Amino acid sequence: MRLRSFSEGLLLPRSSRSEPQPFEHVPAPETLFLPLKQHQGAGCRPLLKKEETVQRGQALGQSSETTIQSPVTGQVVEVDKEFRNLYGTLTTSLTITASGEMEQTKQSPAESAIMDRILHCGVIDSGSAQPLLRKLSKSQECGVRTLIINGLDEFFIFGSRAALLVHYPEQTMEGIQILQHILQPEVTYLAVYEQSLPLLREHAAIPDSVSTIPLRAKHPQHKEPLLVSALTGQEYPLESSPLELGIASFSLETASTLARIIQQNQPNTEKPLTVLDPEPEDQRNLIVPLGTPIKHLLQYLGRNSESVAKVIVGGPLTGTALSSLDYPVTKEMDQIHFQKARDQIRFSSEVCIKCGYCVEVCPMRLMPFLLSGYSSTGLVDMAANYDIFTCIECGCCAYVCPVNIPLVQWIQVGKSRLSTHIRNEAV
Amino acid sequence: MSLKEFLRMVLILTLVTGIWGGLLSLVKIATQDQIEYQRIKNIKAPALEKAINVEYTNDPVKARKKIKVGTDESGNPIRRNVFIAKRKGRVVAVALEGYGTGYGGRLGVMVAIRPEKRIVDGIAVTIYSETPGVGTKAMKSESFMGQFSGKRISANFGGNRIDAYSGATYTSEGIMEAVEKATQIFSQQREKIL
Amino acid sequence: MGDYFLMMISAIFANNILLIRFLGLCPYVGVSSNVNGSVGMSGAALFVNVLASAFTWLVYNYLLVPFQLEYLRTVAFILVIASLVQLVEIVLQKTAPALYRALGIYLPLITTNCMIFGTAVLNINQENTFFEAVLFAFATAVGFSLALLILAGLRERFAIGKVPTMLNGFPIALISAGLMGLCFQGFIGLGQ
Amino acid sequence: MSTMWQEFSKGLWKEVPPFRFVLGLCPTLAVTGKVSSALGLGCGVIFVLMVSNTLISIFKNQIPGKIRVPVFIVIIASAVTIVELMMEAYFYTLFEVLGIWIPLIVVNCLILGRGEAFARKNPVHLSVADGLGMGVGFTISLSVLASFREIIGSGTWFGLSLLPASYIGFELLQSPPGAFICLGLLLALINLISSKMEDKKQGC
Amino acid sequence: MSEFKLTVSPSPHVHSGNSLTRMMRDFIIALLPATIYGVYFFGMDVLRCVLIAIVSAVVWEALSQWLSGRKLEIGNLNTVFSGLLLALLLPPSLPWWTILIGTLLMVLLGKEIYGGYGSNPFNCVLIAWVALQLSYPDYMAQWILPMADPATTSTPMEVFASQGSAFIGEYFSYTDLFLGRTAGFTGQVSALMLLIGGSYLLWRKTINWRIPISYLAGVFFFAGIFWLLGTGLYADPVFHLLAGGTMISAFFLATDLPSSPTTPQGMILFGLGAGILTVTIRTWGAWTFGAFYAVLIFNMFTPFLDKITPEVYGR
Amino acid sequence: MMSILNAVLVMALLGVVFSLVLGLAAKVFYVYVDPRIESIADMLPGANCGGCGFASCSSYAEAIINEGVSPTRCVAGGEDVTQNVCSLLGISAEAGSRNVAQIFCRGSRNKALHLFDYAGAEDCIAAHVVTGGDKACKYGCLGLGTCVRKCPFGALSIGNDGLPHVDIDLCTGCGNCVAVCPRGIPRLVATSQNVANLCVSKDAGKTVKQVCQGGCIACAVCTKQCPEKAIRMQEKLAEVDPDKCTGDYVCVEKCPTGSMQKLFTAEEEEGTAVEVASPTAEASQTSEETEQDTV
Ligand SMILES: Cc1cc2nc3c(=O)[nH]c(=O)nc-3n(C[C@H](O)[C@H](O)[C@H](O)COP(=O)(O)O)c2cc1C
Ligand SMILES: Cc1cc2nc3c(=O)[nH]c(=O)nc-3n(C[C@H](O)[C@H](O)[C@H](O)COP(=O)(O)O)c2cc1C
Ligand SMILES: Cc1cc2nc3c(=O)[nH]c(=O)nc-3n(C[C@H](O)[C@H](O)[C@H](O)COP(=O)(O)O)c2cc1C
Ligand SMILES: Cc1cc2nc3c(=O)[nH]c(=O)nc-3n(C[C@H](O)[C@H](O)[C@H](O)CO)c2cc1C
Ligand code: SF4
Ligand code: SF4
Ligand code: SF4
Ligand code: SF4
Ligand code: FES
Repeated sequence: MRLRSFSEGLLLPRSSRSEPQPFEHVPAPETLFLPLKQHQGAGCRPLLKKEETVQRGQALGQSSETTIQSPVTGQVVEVDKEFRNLYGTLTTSLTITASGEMEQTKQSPAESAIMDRILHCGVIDSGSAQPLLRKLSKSQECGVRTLIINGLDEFFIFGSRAALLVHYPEQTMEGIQILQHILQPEVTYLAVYEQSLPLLREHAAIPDSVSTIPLRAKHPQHKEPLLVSALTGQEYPLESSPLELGIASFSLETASTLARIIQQNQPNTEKPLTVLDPEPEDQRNLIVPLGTPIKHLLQYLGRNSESVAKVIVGGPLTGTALSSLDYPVTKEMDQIHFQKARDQIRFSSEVCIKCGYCVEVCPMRLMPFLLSGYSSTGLVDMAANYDIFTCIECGCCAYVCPVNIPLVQWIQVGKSRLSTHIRNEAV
Repeated sequence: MSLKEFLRMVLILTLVTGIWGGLLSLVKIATQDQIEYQRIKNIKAPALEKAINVEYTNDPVKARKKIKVGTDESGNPIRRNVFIAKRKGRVVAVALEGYGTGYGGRLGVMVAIRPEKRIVDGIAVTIYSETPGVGTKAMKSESFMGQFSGKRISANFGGNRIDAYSGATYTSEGIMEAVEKATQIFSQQREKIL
Repeated sequence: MGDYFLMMISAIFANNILLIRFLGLCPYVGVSSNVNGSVGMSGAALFVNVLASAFTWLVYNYLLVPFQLEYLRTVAFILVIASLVQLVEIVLQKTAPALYRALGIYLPLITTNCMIFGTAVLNINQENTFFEAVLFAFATAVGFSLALLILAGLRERFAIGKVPTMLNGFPIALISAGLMGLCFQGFIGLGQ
Repeated sequence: MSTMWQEFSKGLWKEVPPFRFVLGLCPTLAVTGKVSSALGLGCGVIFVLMVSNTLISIFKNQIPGKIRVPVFIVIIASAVTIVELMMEAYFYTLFEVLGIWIPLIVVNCLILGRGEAFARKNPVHLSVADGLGMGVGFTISLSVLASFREIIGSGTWFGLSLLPASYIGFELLQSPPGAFICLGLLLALINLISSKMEDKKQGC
Repeated sequence: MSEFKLTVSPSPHVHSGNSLTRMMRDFIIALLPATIYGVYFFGMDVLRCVLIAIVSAVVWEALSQWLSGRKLEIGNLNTVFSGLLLALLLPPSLPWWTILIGTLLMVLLGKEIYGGYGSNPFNCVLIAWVALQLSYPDYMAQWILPMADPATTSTPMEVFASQGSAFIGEYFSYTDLFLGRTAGFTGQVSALMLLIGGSYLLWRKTINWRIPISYLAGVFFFAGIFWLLGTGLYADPVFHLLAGGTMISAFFLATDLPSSPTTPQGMILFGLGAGILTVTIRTWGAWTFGAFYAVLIFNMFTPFLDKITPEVYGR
Repeated sequence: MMSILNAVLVMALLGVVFSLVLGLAAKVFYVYVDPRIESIADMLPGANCGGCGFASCSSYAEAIINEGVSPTRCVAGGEDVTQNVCSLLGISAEAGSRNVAQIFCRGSRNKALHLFDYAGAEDCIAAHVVTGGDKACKYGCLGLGTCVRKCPFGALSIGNDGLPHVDIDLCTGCGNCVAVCPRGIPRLVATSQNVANLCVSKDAGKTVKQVCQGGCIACAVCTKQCPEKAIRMQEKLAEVDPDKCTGDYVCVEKCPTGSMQKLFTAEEEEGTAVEVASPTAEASQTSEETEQDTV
């Protein structure tokens, strides 16, 4: 069978292992920070005040679409209204000290409907960071003919999603079936890298209704537009959505979480993460309580915080660098990379040599060097002519650029200038 | 725009163009002769100098004559300049142009003739459109161009043995044709010219 | 037929009006800073060049030659061209405002464009027939447009480079035009 | 008098064509292969500029606006025709070398530009000074460019050999592309000089 | 405030490690077979040319960057490569001062006035080559052919242009052309050596296959059509591939990064167009080295070819 | 004689024909245009050189009237033309005092709190958009010198305090720096103004204190102490009314953080502009000075 994929992009580095690491459970720290916006859309309303006590699983904040639950039993010690999240948005954050004894988990009120359970456990679709409730109801409205379960990790062949498949196969398959039950698709694809397929066959009993599709291990195969085109051969303009083609894609982790909260009646307060430990370069799969500060994670790994120069949330090609080690683990995170000073990429202010390597790798078939060039010189209208908004910021272009131009940053600047009109009047 | 304004406009432009037309024609008349002399002098003089090998003391361009060599399709006469070189008042050479067809088109050749000996004194190409490096090589070649000097003018000038320049046969033939035509004119109108 | 083809090839490439014959350079460096402006200028130049060549050919051969007034060529031609451009401008402004907006702004620039006048004079010097004159004018303007568009394409790219300040603008445009001239030397021999 | 001098001298550096006004480029590039032809064309331009500026300035109030450009152009073209005829009669070699560029003086943007921009709005004496200044500036610019091209391009100046006989001319500068390149470099140089001069002024 | 701080930078956070220096090193390595063969075939004069060209190019670039107060960029080997490539496009006997002029033009007109390598719209090596060709045509056509009688010291393309295709075979065999036993520019004569270098570049993926392959295809098929139409009048396509700088154009000149298109379609059109124009100039134009002119001419169209982007995702 | 007559008649004929045609065409195809456009087009040199960025003088004239383009862009006409056009449009020529840029941030390297090391494009807009800037103060100058590169007159330079400095002799008040700065730090100020509060932070005083020692903490000492009552608090910032200010500098003396500053006095503040490092030193680091904007 010919492997499906797209023709540009980057081949992923070969994995030194032949199967994903098992998960390790990271114990909850004493102090946790819980921002009330860990998803796309409006942040949650805080439900607790300073000094109030809280039970594990109790809702800390709630909005019409999602909920944030407490991972520990303890006390709210601070309510910071000016917490700045990863994307620069201000939100409220609760600081909680754990009281040590892990009391009975607070049960969510109504277990009747699946949708209620999804709302009360605050499930968000990892990857797109959309509240699952919103995504599901939209999908139901449009009618889903093709359901895609995205089992691909960014950058790693055997990351946390592959680990979920191999180490929690029943739970994951149950989750997929719940999604099928809700959406009633005609076809369901489970997308995995070709290397995972034999492991999957070995560990999991794949239902007949799910076709497993091996894909070439390429970056950014895990991104929705490329997944859709690889599996279905269809493409859609980025300003619309695959739902218009009757296609919905959900992360495999979402399926697994669904199974956990519905089948096992657990609160949604933990996050499976792939962490890249810099020394020796080693990849670990962790399950971390939400709100755990990154500093604590480093301690768990046995690393001195001074030895780390950069912390990247998300994959190394698309992730965001954190400015502080106090930042907590949130539902938006899939991976955390710790980088040492010597491994850092050095961007330059050199001029583009028009080698076209960036054009060659761009999965969206754009002209990154022109987008970046016109954005950096303020000629954003030219950049718009070259479809700057189709860029998915996958980072392939800057990865290959031989003169280290921060292409993605300039493209982000161009998009921002075009949408906010901070224009730089061309002289 | 009123009618008066309109008329004024027309009048002014007409006046301006008319007056300038008149003025320019005056300048033209004043410079006419000088221009004709300059033209002939500058276009033909170098060729004349090359073609006439005997010594002379006058300005052959000033001492030029116009002769009729035929008529064109509409019956107007075609005239051609004949340049006359003199030493101590005596005609030593006359020069006139003949035309032939080379590789690239029309070829003009100034042919100097020593009337008393009835031989060709020398030749020089005046106009051509031959390939640079091919045809032009022939024109610059002393061994080819020199062959004409001393050839007798007779009714059968073409009978003279002239070796074509190798690699530029068409050019050679064009030059030969031109020389032949010039000598023919000279033979036919010898009296008028002298 | 073949001759006409060769003449056009020659006028467009080997004897390009801008790069080899040096005619029409002011708008060439003036308007070539972006592709859109160059397209407008090219259209206007094409239209006026053909029209002007036709009119001047008629004036020369049916007015000046019969009265032996060839020396008034300069005055007559420029009068024809200036009036023609102004006329086209006036008519377009009223009858086709959209076209006027697209082309009209380039029309005044064309009155003193050496290309138009130069083509008219070259037509006389080369003793072209009426048909040849029109064809030559057309090919010449195509050559103009080609060189203009190419330069505009290059200049749009300089915007994302780092041209030193002292060379920015006209100097770099001229030097690039020179290098384009070097390229056009490659066409020598074609069309002859 | 000082204003006349001002009008004259601005054409020599501050607004020197074609370097400051990028106008009249065609002849600037076409005739600067040899200094003699640059100077010859320059003289023609000076004459035409003087005539047109003078006449336009004298008759500025009589010419209706609608036909201003045609009238100016007729005046300029006539002056050009006079130059053409005179040159053919008395400087034939130059006439041959310049060829089509003599009638093309008529479309030299500089001349109509000065008529429109200056002579139309100023008294006669200033217009004369302006025309002379611009003309002289233009001629000097052309000669400078031509000197550069001729000396390096063929080792001669006004046709006289300046460099040793073994010198082989740098033919590129004599060719059309070289003309563009030289002018571009010269413009850059002038930019550099004037920005250095600005700096100095600020420094004092 | 020297407390510990994290670094924040935009994504991506990893890099391929590719660099301009590495690419230029590849190009230089790829030129070595042709260079070594040139020295072997034409003698030490070639070594002299190469050294003068490289050293002078580096000096000119250093000087111009120092004078204009820019960062020195000699270290990226780009100038070394350009100098070497120019040297390979010169006849072995070229006087030293001509080489100096050539490298000066290459560095100044070709690159520095545009702000350095990358912003130049034309292949700087070809700019210098054309300038020398126009300025010193006699020096640029001083062919030497060791181990042969002087009468045949014309390049194969010159033989074709002056005597027609029928005579080519009398002077050169295909083997001669392929191995490089003909007169010509130092590095251009041996198709084999250039193929070796070109294959190295393709294997290293330093150049995209589209330009060289479509260029060679353009030459081959266009020449082939005319060869089939008018046998005897036109040279055969294999001759066009092996002689007259086709190979060096395909792998080293047409693939010059800043001056060639970046989109797949653009590259193919660029290659085909330049290939067709190469044959056109050789057959009907004034130049035997039509290959170089054709590439230079197509440099002008690069911005337009780059507008032919591959279909953007979803459009 | 005949030839003179011929010349006069033929030329006159051409004159009549063309003036008639043009005149008639102008009548038949009459279109109304704003008379000011014609007057401006009249004033412009008519050289159609394209230097203003428009294809012809008349299209520039049209743009001045219809699109409000600045009347100062004609390069061929020089100052006279600009002056004439300005007076026609009723734009006053400035008198006495002129506007120059001033930098409204005093968060130098050792005064402002920096949260992280920034390593991306050396450009303020890029840093602002993508990382939000390395300063704890989200209003402060990022010091990456985008304004410096944008200034066409070389009037700005980044000092060793990490802030831009204006050379007021070189500044023409063109406003390019104002337009380009993502944080609105450079502002145009009349040279007649005595003092200004060089801070733009709208944060509460407590926050400002935490993040920057040079910022305005909205303590309102200046508003109370100013004898002329020329200072008001607006959005947690002290605003000076230059018309009321008499220049006795009480506010400057009383300001606890030094946010209120004397303007245009000879004495230079700490952290004057430094010379750009020598090229070799520059080669070792990525320096913003080597990056040039070529729009
Ligand atoms: C940078 C440079 C450029 C030179 N350019 C030329 C030139 O363009 N033409 C030339 O004839 N000599 C030029 N020379 C001078 C040569 O050194 C000298 O003239 C040449 O070797 C003549 O020697 P020959 O008479 O043996 O040919 C140049 C020298 C240098 C250093
Ligand atoms: C004959 C030869 C064959 C090579 N083949 C390969 C190859 O197939 N793939 C490869 O990645 N490197 C190959 N290399 C090594 C490359 O030259 C280079 O060292 C390698 O790509 C790693 O380069 P880097 O460390 O700079 O990334 C080969 C080298 C030689 C000399
Ligand atoms: C890469 C390459 C290297 C060559 N090296 C040699 C060599 O070292 N010695 C040699 O005699 N021929 C070598 N040749 C072949 C020569 O080009 C030529 O065929 C050979 O000198 C035969 O010449 P002959 O017929 O005069 O003997 C080489 C060819 C190539 C393509
Ligand atoms: C491009 C080209 C140009 C030529 N130019 C000339 C020429 O100027 N004069 C000429 O006699 N033959 C010319 N020939 C023809 C060719 O040299 C012919 O073989 C010889 O003329 C025969 O002696 C030319 C042929 C070609 C292909
Ligand atoms: S332009 Fe955008 S989509 Fe294309 S490679 Fe770069 S980041 Fe990815
Ligand atoms: S990879 Fe970098 S240098 Fe190459 S074209 Fe893209 S931006 Fe330019
Ligand atoms: S003033 Fe603005 S543009 Fe200038 S350095 Fe500061 S933040 Fe950057
Ligand atoms: S950009 Fe303009 S306003 Fe700002 S400092 Fe420079 S000259 Fe002054
Ligand atoms: S002089 Fe201006 S277009 Fe020729």
